[in-house]
Amino acid sequence: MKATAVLGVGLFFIGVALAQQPVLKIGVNGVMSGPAASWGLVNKYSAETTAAMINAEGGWKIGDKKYKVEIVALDDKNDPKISAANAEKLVSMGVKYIIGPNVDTTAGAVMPVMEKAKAINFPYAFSKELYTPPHGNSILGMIASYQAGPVIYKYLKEKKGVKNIAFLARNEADPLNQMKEGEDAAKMLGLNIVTSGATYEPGTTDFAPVLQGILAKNPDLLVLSGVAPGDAPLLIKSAREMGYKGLLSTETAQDAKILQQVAGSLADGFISVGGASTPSIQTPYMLDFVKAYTKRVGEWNDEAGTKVYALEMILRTLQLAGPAAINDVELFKKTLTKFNIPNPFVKGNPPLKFVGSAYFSQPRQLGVPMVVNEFKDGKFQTLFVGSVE
Amino acid sequence: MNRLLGPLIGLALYLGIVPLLIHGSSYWLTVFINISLLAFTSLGVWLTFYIGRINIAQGAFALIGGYAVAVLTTLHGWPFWLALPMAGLVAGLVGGVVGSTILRLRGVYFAMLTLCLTEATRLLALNWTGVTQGASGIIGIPTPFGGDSSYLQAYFFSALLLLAGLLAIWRITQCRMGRVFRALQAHEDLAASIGINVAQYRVLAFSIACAFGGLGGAVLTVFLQSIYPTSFNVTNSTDFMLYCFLGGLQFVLGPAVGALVLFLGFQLLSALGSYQALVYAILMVLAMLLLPNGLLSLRFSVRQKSMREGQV
Amino acid sequence: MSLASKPHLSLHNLSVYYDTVRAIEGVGLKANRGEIIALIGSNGAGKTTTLRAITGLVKPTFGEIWYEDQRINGLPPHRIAELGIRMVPEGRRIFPLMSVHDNLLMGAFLRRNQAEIRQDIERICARFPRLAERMKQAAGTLSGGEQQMVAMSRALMARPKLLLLDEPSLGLAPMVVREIARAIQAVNREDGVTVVLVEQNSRMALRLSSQAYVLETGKIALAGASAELQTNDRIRRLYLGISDESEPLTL
Amino acid sequence: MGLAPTYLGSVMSQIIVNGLMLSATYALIALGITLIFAIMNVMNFAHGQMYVLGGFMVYYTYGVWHWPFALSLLVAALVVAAVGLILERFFFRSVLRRSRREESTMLLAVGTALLLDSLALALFGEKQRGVPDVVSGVYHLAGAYIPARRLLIFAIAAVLTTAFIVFINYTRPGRALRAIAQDRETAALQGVDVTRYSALGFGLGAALSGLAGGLLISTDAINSGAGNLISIKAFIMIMIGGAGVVSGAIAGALVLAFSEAIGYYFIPGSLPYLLILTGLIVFLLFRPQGIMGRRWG
Repeated sequence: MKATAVLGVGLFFIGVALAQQPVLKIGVNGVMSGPAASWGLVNKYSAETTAAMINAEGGWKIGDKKYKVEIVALDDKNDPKISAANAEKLVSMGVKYIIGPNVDTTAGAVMPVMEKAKAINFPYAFSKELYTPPHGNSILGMIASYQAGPVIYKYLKEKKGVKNIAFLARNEADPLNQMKEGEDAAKMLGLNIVTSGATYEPGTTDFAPVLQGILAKNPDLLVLSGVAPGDAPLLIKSAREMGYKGLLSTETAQDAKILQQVAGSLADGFISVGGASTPSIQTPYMLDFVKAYTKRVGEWNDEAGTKVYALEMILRTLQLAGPAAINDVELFKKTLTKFNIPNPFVKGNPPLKFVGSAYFSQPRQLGVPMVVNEFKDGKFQTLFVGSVE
Repeated sequence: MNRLLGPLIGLALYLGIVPLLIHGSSYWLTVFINISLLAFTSLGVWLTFYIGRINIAQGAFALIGGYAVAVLTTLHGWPFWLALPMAGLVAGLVGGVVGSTILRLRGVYFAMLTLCLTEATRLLALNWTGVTQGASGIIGIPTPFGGDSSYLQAYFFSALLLLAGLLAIWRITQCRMGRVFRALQAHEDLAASIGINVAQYRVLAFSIACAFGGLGGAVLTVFLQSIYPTSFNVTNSTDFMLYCFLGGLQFVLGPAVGALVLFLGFQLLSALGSYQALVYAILMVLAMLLLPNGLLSLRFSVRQKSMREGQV
Repeated sequence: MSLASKPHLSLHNLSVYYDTVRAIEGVGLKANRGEIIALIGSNGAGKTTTLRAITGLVKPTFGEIWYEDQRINGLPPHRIAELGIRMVPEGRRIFPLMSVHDNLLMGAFLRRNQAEIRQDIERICARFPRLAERMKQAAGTLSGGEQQMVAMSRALMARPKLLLLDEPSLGLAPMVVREIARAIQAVNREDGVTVVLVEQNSRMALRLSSQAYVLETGKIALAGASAELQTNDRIRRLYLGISDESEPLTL
Repeated sequence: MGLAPTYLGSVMSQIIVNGLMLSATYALIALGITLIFAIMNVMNFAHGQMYVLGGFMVYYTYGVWHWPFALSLLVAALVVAAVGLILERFFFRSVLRRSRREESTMLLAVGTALLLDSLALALFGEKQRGVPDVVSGVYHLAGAYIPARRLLIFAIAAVLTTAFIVFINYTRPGRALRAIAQDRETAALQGVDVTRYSALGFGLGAALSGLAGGLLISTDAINSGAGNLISIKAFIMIMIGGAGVVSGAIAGALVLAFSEAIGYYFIPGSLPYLLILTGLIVFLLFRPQGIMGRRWG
């Protein structure tokens, strides 16, 4: 009897303690099943890992209260209808900040919901209209390839003497946009585009036919626009086996493990954009995150290195904007220009900011550092870290 | 007339009680708007089943309708109320032209071909950049529903559209045309031998079905205010088919029940987190295993059973 | 009761309903070992249903089917086939895309002795020389008569003890019908196979058989020795035609 | 480099090589789905998921546990066949028996595909997987390049396809399967245990798809959601060749593989598939039964 009473009282106090700690709900809305499941799942895993780390420390301080961070993740199956319904559900739960969705199709459908509900989302879709006035409630969650492209091409033009450039895109909306923007950037740099408009179907198993026509034009650099992590090693392997000697690069994050498994040493020299993937630039906080992520999911995914930023920047911006911003995104928006902190994940590099004014005429992009990696001996090595303004 | 009472009460509830119950929650209204529109679109698939064809092309016609309304309102400045019927008309016409040839196929052959048609339409939308703007899609499509009650307006509009669709399909099944369609389902050759112009009726049914697809796709597109080549794809086409199957092919209400159960089911299962898709799939397979003739067959088999027992 | 006097096949009070539609009701018949019995009746009288019930393709609603000293109703078709019962179905039902040779091998599906199977194929070639020339041809490309020969031969390849023939003469030219009839008789006499012959061509059926049953709307209307039935007025009028002057069947 | 006269020749030989390499594994996929279709009259939407399962079996056994490649292929075939048998026994058989309309099996197949997709995601995770090359090296033949690993896959697939054709045409169980495909009831009358052989056919068809997946993961990568695309390709192939016919499956595989090889070389972008699909639709208007199929209905 006594024990029960003690337990009851104990539970009561724990309950009070829990009730006293306010909860900050952050949404994740993205594709978590089907062929593209990895995109949304990495968003979800990254956010959940960060939230768990923060909650273990007692919560996130905004104003004078420490908030328990709760992640509400919803699968949209890459279907715009479900994505919009998910967004409605999240805002109906009082969620004002949503990470995702992952492609133009779903991001386009979610945008009106965000505007009506006065909420903010962080899509991983590159369509410029989403971030350009009159729209302003979507913030691009990563470096767009059209931003990474010029930086990489410029580097390769200057350092490696690249003159002729060829593009190959995965035949989906985002990669095609990436290719288009990449071609524009190459033209601006005065590079000679030897093939234009080449794509491969998702699900292609043999890339020789696709590559053959491109390699016949003898490019110095072959850009794989929006290439999926599983396709990259195959494309690299096929190109090398067909005798291609030039450079290969992509503007999307890749997976070192599969590059090593499938292409092995043939993938050496492959250039891609990643997060803080290489130990040489990782801060202790990033190392902790990698450890926690690996424990939670079972395996590290390099893509998480770019997707770790969204939640971190939402929380830090809220800290700066004050508790009222939790429910008022206008305050959040006003704080965007003021936000400027040292990058918690990458050592000694430009500060973390909201960027994108040059592209969208307003800061509607997470200023994720552009870590340009080269694959070597089964691992990524950082070539240089660039940034976007 | 008694037969009609049940469905009519159900629809009255749907129109009256649902909005009251969900207190104007924009989330629940969105869910039911989607259900109404998906059910409406699936009615077309149901009609093709009615003439004995398995149709996995409805995603293609929803896409056609969606692009029609998007292009007309956004690029040519048409008002929605003019563009909407146009979208249905375009989809119906395309359906008629395509149908006049592919309807010669039957069974799984027709099914597989319509599946390819969905994929071909996506690729067409991607490549025909002059009209569709290709991969960049069309966004910022104007919506006719505005103000504070925009969700409620959209809800009533889609519910009434579904109601009209159900009535139209029900009327079709009751009149001479419906008898002809049933004859086509049972035995085309026999129908031809008694002097029915089989080809003409098949095309007619398919055009109506595709017009349903075009209208449904158009309203969905306007509701989402954006369209891309992947907005309606093979997954959607198979979903539309599943709604009909799961509800029950013998019943006009089948697609509506199927859409309700499957769309609402997925939403309700979101509480399961990572297991949502898995549990959803398990429940769906269980439903098929236990009720291979559709959810509505449950009601009828119970009734038949009690009738039989009553007689003994 | 000695084994010899016990019927080879007997049906007792057999009824088959499709949903609620009656196909046959209370059918009883027996065939002794080595006997040919005929089952005659007009279209839809239930002849085919009776054979399908014997072979296990439909489950009887009521009644029993006894084969030798075993009750076989309820067994699946392949188990009944294992007992040595073969049916030549109505419309031949050969495997159209298979060669004649493969069709015959399908008949011998349950047999394992390759040498004997080869021997039997040679015997069939001897019995139907026209098939010998077409062994490698797809069976679906043969003429109706040839297909009937394939169907019969396929059944014989199983070395059956009981052979059920469903309308073997349907749609065939008189010359071919005679050839088929000779084959039936040969099988019965030489191999000692019991035959149940279902026919609309009642004249042929009655001449071949020793006992005959007449089915009318699912029930046995008349039964007796075939020779007697041939002279029965009702049979002559209904199933043999009133004018009895048409070409006699020579065996 | 310039376009030397030999250039066109090497392009042609490369296209032929690519087409051949591709068609061998496509043939395995098409044979599997056509077998299941012929035996059960089921349009197996879950066929691609069998392929994915086979791929993951090889990933774990060969890629992670370093078993010999031949053994892991065998394991893949057996595991996928077992899954096929389970699906046939507990899913398709009962629905085929009870359903009022045979289309219901299609619904079930779609549901099964969805179920296997979700299961694969839960079991194997969301990441792309690949395995190291089984053999390395590149051969050159008449100006065409042939990686050794592709040649190996081609050889194995060709041997398996031949073995399957021999099995189906010249063995007793093969004849029984053909008999069931042509006339189920009459096959039963010949003493064929139709239920058991249907299960065998389903298991075998699944195993073929699993083998294709297991073979292709050794040159390509796979992820748990890759199944539906494979199923669509399988459908396209059996429509081209004619459903339910062995020769049709092979014809379909050849046509699709060469269309891809030619299309991707000469036409950039997503147009090749649009053309393949449009061509297919037009072709079927004139020959609805496919190249090898017979008329139905």
